[in-house]
Amino acid sequence: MKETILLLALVFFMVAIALLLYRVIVGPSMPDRAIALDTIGVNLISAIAIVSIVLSTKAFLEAILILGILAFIGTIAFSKYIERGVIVDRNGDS
Amino acid sequence: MTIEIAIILIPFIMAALIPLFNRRLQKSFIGWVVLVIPVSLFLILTTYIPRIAKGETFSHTYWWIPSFNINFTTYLDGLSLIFSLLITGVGSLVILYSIFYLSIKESLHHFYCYLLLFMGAMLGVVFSDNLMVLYAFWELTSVSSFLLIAFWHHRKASRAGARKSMTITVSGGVAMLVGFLMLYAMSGTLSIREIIGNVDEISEQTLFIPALVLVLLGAFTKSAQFPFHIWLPDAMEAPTPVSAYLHSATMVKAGIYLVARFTPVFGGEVVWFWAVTGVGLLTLFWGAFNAVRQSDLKAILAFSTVSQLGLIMSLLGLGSVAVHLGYSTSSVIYTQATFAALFHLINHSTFKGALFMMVGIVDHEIGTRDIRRLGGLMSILPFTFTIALIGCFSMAGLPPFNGFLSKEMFFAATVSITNLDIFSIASIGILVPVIAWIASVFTFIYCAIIVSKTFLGKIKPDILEKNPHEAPVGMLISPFILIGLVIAIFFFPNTLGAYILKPAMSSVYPTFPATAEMTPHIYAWHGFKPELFMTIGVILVGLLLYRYMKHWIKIYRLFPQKWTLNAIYERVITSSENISESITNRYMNGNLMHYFIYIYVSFVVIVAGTFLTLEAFSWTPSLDAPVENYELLLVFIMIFASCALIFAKSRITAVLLNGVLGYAIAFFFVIFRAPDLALTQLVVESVTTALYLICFKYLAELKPEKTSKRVKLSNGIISILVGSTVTLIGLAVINYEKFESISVYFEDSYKLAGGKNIVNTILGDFRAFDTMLEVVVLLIAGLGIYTLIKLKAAKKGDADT
Amino acid sequence: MFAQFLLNLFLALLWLLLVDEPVPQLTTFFTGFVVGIGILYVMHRFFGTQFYLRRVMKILYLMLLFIKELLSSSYLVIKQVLTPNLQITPGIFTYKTSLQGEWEITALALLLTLTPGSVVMEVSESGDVFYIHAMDIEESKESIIRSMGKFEKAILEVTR
Amino acid sequence: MNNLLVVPLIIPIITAVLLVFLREQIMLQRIISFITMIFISIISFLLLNFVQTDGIIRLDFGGWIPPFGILFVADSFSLLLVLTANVLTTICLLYAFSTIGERHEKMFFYPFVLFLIAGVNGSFLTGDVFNLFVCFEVMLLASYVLVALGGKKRQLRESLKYVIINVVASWMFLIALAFLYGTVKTLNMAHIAQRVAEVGQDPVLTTVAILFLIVFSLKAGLLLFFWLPGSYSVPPTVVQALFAALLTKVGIYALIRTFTLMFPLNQDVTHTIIGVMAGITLIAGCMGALSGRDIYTIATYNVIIGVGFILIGLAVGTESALTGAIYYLIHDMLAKALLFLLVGMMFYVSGESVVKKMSGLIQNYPLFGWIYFLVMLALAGIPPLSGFMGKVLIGQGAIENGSYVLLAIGFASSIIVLYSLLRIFLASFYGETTISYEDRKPIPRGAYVAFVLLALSIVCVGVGAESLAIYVKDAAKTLMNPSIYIDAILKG
Amino acid sequence: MIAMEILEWVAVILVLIGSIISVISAFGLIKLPDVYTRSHAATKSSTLAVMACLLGAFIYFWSHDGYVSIRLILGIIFVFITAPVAGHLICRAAYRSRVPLARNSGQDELKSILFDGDIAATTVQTIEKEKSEENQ
Amino acid sequence: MKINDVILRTVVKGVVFIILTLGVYLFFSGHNAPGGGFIGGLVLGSGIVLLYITYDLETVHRKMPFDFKKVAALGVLLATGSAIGAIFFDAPFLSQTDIYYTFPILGEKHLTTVTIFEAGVALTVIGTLVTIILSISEDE
Amino acid sequence: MESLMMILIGVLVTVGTYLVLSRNLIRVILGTAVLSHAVHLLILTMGGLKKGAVPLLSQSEGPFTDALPQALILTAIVISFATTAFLLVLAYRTYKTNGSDDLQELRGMSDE
Ligand code: NA
Ligand code: NA
Repeated sequence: MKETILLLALVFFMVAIALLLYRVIVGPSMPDRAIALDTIGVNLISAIAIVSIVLSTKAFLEAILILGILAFIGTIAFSKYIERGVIVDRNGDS
Repeated sequence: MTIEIAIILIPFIMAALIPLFNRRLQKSFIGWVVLVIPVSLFLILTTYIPRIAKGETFSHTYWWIPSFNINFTTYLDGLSLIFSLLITGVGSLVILYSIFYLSIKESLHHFYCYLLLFMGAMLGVVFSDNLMVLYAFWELTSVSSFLLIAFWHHRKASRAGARKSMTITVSGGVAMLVGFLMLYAMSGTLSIREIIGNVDEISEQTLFIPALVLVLLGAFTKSAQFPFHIWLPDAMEAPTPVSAYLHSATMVKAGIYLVARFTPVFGGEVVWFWAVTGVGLLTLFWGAFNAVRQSDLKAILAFSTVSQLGLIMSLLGLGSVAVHLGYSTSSVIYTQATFAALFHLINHSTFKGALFMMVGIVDHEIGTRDIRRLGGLMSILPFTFTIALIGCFSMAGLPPFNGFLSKEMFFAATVSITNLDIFSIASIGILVPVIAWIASVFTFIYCAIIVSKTFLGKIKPDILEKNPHEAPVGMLISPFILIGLVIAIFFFPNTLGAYILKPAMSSVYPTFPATAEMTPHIYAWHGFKPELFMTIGVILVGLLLYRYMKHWIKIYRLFPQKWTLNAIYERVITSSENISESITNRYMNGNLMHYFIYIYVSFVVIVAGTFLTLEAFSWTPSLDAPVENYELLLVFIMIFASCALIFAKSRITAVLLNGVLGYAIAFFFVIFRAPDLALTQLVVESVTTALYLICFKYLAELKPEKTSKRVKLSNGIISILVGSTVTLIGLAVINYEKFESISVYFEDSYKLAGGKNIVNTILGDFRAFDTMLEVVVLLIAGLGIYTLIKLKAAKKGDADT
Repeated sequence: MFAQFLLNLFLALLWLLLVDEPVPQLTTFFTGFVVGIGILYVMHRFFGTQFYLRRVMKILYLMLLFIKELLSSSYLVIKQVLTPNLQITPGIFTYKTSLQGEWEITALALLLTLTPGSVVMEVSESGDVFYIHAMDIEESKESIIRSMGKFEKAILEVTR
Repeated sequence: MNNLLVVPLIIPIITAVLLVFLREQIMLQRIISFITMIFISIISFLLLNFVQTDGIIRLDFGGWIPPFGILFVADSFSLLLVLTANVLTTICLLYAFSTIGERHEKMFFYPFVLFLIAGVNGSFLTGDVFNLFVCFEVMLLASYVLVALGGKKRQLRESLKYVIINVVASWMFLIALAFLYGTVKTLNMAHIAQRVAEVGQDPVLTTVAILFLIVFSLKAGLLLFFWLPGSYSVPPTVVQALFAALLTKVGIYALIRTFTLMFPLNQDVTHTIIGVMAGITLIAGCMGALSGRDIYTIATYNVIIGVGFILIGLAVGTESALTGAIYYLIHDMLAKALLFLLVGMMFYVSGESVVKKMSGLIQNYPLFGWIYFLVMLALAGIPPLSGFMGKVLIGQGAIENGSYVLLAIGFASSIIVLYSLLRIFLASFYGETTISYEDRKPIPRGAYVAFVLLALSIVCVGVGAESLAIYVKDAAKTLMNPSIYIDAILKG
Repeated sequence: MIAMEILEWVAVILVLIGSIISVISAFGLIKLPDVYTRSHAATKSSTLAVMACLLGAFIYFWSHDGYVSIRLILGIIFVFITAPVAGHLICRAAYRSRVPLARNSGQDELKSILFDGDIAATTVQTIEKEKSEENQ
Repeated sequence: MKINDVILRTVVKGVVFIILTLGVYLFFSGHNAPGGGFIGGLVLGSGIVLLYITYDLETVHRKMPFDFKKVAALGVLLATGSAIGAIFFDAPFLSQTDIYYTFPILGEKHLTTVTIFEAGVALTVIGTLVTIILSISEDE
Repeated sequence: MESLMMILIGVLVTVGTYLVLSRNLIRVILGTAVLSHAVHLLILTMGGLKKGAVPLLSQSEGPFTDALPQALILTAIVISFATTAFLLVLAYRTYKTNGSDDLQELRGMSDE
């Protein structure tokens, strides 16, 4: 029963990801896509957590943290790209 | 070190020394130094004559590549002796002649170096018993000939002639090499003598005829037989001494040598008979026929050489009948053709050598070789005229010169062959004497042309202006020695026969008893035989035709310029270059898409082709692990995302979709219990995406693909085929469970390597070497990117090569 | 403030040494820490500053505030998403804060962003003016500004 | 002693890394890299001789016994190639010293060359397929950098194609590896061979083998050579020479290993396909060489012809054919390196690459011209130069095996080789020169030293074929009898 | 025992709630009119969803294995801190790259400050960029 | 109006510590749990890259004045050096050894040469990652 | 599951190949990225899926899922990253010097 619910939750997350994928593809603006990708990352975090429960393993908990970090870095990078076209500035003046 | 090997090596050593001492040697002196070599070699070789006449042979082996049976085995017998005497004898005369012929301003060290190189190579050819060594020297003669033809390489014609001769003779050489290899495959030996010893076993094998044909190709190209003769006239761009030496007396006779040498092997074959005889006769005719229309003296001599080589070749063909018939008193008669061939070989070298030197003198003194601009030189160049007269008479087959003797024997041989009832000679054999006779008529005509157009008639005024005079004595010595031989041989032919020709005959017919009368007595007069009438006919018809040449010369115009062999050769070369170029440029067009199409199509055709042909496909889905719903959903998400990637119109969308794929794969790594992978994939995917974004600053936005629908469709089909190939093979492979994986071993990682993370233990210990190298890969990439960005093309004067 | 924490750590370490186990245990250290807390609470007035755990309590409170905001704003978003015919008027308005220093401003901005219906879009160069996007500017602007005061106070409690 | 086996890989890597720290000291970089190459050449020679006395040597990295760990395996075949590769790289370095220029030298040129040679040596020596992939990548990454080194317009363009195609090729390699692992569940070459022999190379395994054929063909330039002409004509000369000498040879090595050791059991299918591919490669290469109007095109298509010719040896597959293939490999490495060095020098002195626009070079550079002439003859297989022995043995094998079509194409190709190179010689070296001896652009001494050394090696390999024979024969024997290799790895 | 069972159920329910919130917020990203309003959905509800899930996982491992996962706690904190930053940055980027507000938007106090001075200089450029990047 | 990155920079200052700590943790935990030199290096590298993104080349370079090319090279030296070390003990190339050693305060620890090897890996990854990002960002 | 993965891999390969066959440089590079995704999955699938526990001895007694493919993929991922990074830089350098990212225009016939 618990496992069924967990699997159901996974299905929900997949549905959410699918919806977000739609947003990634359709846009219309770049920030829309960036938000959607960020949210996909965040949803994957949840999905990994659930899989960890289902598989009853602690092996993926680092992945959760790392994915959090990466989604964050990614979003920063994207927003900088959208805003300035550059990700790493040459100097502080820009 | 025996003398034979020394004979081969000395010219090479000298050739190597010349460039070294070039600066120390006075230019006027160099020729004389070089002259010492052939003269002394010739003298040494003459000491062999008596012993070889007694039937002795000399053989020595020096190891070269014994692992593959390739060794220097020198073999000196009657046949080699004839040729080696010619090589050194004519060589001496030619070098002597060159000393006076070539100006001191020429790069003489090159000239003599090449000449010595050639001499050594040629001696190597005739002394080698080992097929591979023979081949080596054979090609070296082509190379040195190339260098000599291109001696005046600033002239375009020299370069063209050199290229043609090299291409044709080397091609023939390659064919010959294949023939040799086939002989080796059949006989298991590379020694010519051993092959001759095992002929019976070899001749039954399927490769025998191919080997025969291939060896003949080598001989025909080298000896300028029809239709390969076209290189020889162009080779006349070489300095005249070279023409005299290589392209009439020696190198072109290497093919003759080869045919003679291999007569004991292949001689019994009908293919051999007809090929050698037929091609010889055709060449004989074609050369003589074409010589008549030439206006350059050297060209006339070139075609004449072609023709004479054909004559010798056809004689060898006729003589091979004796091998087929085997020894009997009645068959011995047919060996006389071979005898005549060897005899004419020597005769030809004498008179043709003299004639070339004569042309050299004319060219040297008058400044032209064009018979249309020459005439009446008899009074200015009386000695030269003598040379020309005697040489031409001999060539035309008139007494009292050696050419008469061999020409008569030739006619005799052609006539006697018609009596045979093998090889379908009975039906077409009559053609042999007919063609021989017609060719001789033309020979007579061009001989007449040489003499009369150059020396008789009135002197052209523009020649007189130059105030020409007779050549220096030095230049006359060599041709006069040769002319002397022309006459001497006529009077003492049997000395030559007994000491030189007879031992050579037993080389060609090793199975025939030496006592047999294979060395017929040569008579200048032997009664009213058909050959005499043929000769008389030649002279009468020849004179007549020469007299009325204006009337029939038009027949040459029947051969359109477009279809001459030369034109065809040029056209084949040019068109193969052009076709190659257009084909190559069509597919090697620099378009990466096309390259990928070729690659993928090959991939599909070869891999899927094999896979399906071998019926390797199998699929048992029941063995699969179960699929959860969310996994199915994820698969759909990935398929959707990847398809969307194709249609993405903006690069950011595309990169994001790629990121989605990467993240989804990381999630699959989670599902499939691969934590390290998941971690790495996540980080790498993000970093890669960041890299894309960073690089996008310098790249353009995606534009819609401008490819046509058709291209898109075909690309799509190719892609689907590639994808399905991978899938189908994969389905077959996942059920392939014949072996246990070696990774079971790694499950003891804690005990073995002290790590509990198996994957990491593999990376850090079991397969640490991979990891070490992959770190190197990373470093290279990092440094490489740095280099790529920092090292930009210099603006101008970039000296890097 | 920080000195108090260090002292606490020192006390815990002292405790560890005093107990003198063959192998030092983490639990012993914790015990020492708790003992230290007690001693410090008694003594904190001698330092002339607040008891440092009080600050910790404030931080906890701030975090709870964060979570509460998160829950309520999520509720609002979900409600709006699930409302069939959504009638909202988004917009951008400014807010000038009295907070200073990067940590304070950041904390406020984050809190604001978690507040129902608002996202901080820009901070002025001087750092004291926020440009806030509101999901439904007519309805929530006032409530947002009202809760801002509350947040500022909570943050100040922690930082000063 | 077994640890010596890793020297040809690890020493160049370590040196390369050290040179990164010595970026500004160019003289020091030259000396160190040169000494390194000499050193590993000597080591490879010693190893080659050890193999003759002790048989196949192996080095199990980390002491993990095969098939579980990665190992280096040295038999005569691999060591001959390692030795040749190292020697010619040493000589090419001499050329580089005087030609490559300070700009490149400061941009880690020597480290990249050392990385390249490390990858090449690793590829020759490894006994593990996945490690082969990794070694390939080391080599490829270094080659990616080297091919683009300089950043000229055309160079970058061609490098890009080269890199992309190789990325896809590496992808195919991984696909093949995946299927290989999916079937035989092991990565050790000897173990693979053993397992394949156990089940008799069934259709699935043959398919996998064919996949490897495609993969290595892409690397070797067998049929799938499209990447080659463009990319081989753009980098600095010395890099071209190294590419021509090394890169395709590694692919050829891999092909020979794969189809003599791992998948030798279904030759009807595999060797027929290889034969067809080799034939087409030769024809295409010949057409390319004939079509070429500039020296680079002609030279690069000659590389393709060489590839086709060597692989005839594999397709034929008899012992003499393989012996010939090995001889020819050694020859081709040396001669192609020299050819590209010469061609690059022609461009340097004349500023032209179109054959017809050059003339009379031999008058100003006689030695240069004659060395070109020599290498031309060697490439055409004229005895007694290096190309002869291989050509003869491959021909012999083809006759033994009845592969007459391949024989004909192969031998005809040597005529085209001669013809195409002769065209350069006649048009560019011969003829009138417009530049006086005084005005000529001097050829650096280092370049001459490299030319002469390579020319000497060509002559020595040809004339001294016998002294190589024991090694080559041993190599071919091992290739013909995979059990020697397998036993050396898995038993003991 | 029962306590553990209950805790596990709590965990599972938390996960389920998280997943439902996630779907709803994803739906919000589809439905809401402009990027700014969508960012509300992303930064708030999604964060809540993930926090619920992680908390669920934390509770599960705690009750099931007696394992207190610092990593999960760190993960929760991390998401919690970074989500609003991400929302802020993206909105700012969107606005500065001139992604328009929804049509029915009310006041816009930022516009005048941000774009008044350099409108002539930057607008054309940015609009072109927009066109090329977002013509989907 | 100039962009005010105060929020981002403040948060990143805190977050980078978490990332770097995690990176070090992953590096050390590799032998028994997911992690290792690669991932550790990647995470550490990502942390540094995050700094570059948040600040700018000059600022970060002032505060971390390393030549990352040399860091990468050093990493390779370390990895190959640890591999070559075995040769001097007459063991096959790349042989790893490990010991259990009791430290005064830290207690018994598992020390292996693999750690040196992995440190090399990690340094290379960091060095390369940053070199790549820097080189591209510095391009004109 | 394996069959499903094979189908997914097939689709990814198809998409990757199609992209590699594009004229646009970025699409081609993305194509190689998709291809490498596919092959990583393929290697994993070839080791068998869900056949055992996470290959950590500290977490389970076994049987473990096949660890070797995981190690191989890790190596492959890193190499593919290195290559992709280089390729990207090469691509933009080419674009900047040649002024085109269209491979058909980069054929290189006109300027020689
Ligand atoms: Na790759
Ligand atoms: Na990737």
